[in-house]
Amino acid sequence: MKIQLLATAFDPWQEVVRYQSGQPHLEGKFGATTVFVGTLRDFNQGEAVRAMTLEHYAPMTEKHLERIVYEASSRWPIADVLVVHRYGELSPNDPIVLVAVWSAHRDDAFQACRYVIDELKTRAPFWKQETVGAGKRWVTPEG
Amino acid sequence: MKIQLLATAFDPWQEVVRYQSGQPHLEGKFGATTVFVGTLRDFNQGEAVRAMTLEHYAPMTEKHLERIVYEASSRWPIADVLVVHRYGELSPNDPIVLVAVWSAHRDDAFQACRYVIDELKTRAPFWKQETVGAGKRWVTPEG
Amino acid sequence: MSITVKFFASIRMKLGKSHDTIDCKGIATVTDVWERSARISPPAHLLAAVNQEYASLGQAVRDGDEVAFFPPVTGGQE
Amino acid sequence: MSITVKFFASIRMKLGKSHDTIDCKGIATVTDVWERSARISPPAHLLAAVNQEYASLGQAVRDGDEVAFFPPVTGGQE
Repeated sequence: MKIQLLATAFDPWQEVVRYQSGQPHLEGKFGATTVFVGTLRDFNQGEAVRAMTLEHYAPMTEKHLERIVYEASSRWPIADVLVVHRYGELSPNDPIVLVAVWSAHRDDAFQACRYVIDELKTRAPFWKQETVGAGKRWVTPEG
Repeated sequence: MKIQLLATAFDPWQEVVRYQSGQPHLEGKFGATTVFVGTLRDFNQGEAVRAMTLEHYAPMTEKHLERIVYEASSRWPIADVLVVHRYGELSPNDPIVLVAVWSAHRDDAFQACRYVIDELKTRAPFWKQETVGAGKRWVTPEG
Repeated sequence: MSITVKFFASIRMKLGKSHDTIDCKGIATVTDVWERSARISPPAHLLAAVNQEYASLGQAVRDGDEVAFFPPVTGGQE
Repeated sequence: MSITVKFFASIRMKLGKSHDTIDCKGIATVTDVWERSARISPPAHLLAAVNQEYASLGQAVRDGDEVAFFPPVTGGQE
């Protein structure tokens, strides 16, 4: 299990490959991998987004991501989990978050991956500020 | 949208990167990517699996995968879909199937990805024959 | 004036052939195709397709059709 | 004998500070911390955490605690 918070851009697919190849215990033991990648779009609520600043409360984020991953691994029989989340200055098309779950079975992999990303969105203390044409605006949970 | 049937081993993460980078219409337009990868385990029903032969009825498989992808793109607003499926001789740890869905929103990406892999498993004419200690055995749908 | 017949997986191995071509004379349904080509009683859980579409054993067939027989599918992944 | 206070996102910008340290004397609850450090009425939808755990505004605080104030979170992805 690994949780990583990054200040700079990352390639989610490369992270999956790198992490998986560093886990010999997975070799031949998982039948299913489900991956979710959230990416910064260049539009939101009808406006062009030129950049985004992602602020976070670092120690609280780490604590809650660890707890969410622990909850997922208690609820579903999963072999491994990788979570990577960006913070700081992002450009459109930049990956924001990666959640990868390895499991013996498809249904467990899907459910655990969905649980982690849904809970992360609700509980992890991140705040988005978008740079739009007119300046900067804080994203609201409804947005 | 792309559907590919392959007789030789493939790297699913490389396929995702290659496909995505060849789709300029996606750039900045998708917020969510959900990927499912099915991999051959080295065990099944308590027995070590040394190899697997995946037989398919090629024209029927292509027709039904196309229809399943079309159904998914009619039900959910998705930006793109990539499906890659192996056939022929596989070794443990070989990827069997990749389903990748790009969408503006997380929920649509998850639901469409899940739909494609679930329907594929039920409707696409593939048959697995495992090489186990005692010889070869056909996998049954319950297995 | 013929029907192409295909057999897959355990059905193919049981019959010892992967395909066949039969005269369509006297053939009305999928079951008729099975009886003419397989010459054994259909196994439990036998599935069929006509022109790559799933079909019941009672479905009508006609000249030029491709009729396939196979066991339940096991693709995808657990 | 002090409490560390942190402010994030729009709350941080509104108050013009990201952190503060206050004497814990006379401080019983999260609301007391807000009043002493922010000196304005709490905005709608204000969230709080005590030692990195979500907390209600009425929750008790004690010497050495870290109390944070922030708007609803907007992480993850749409």
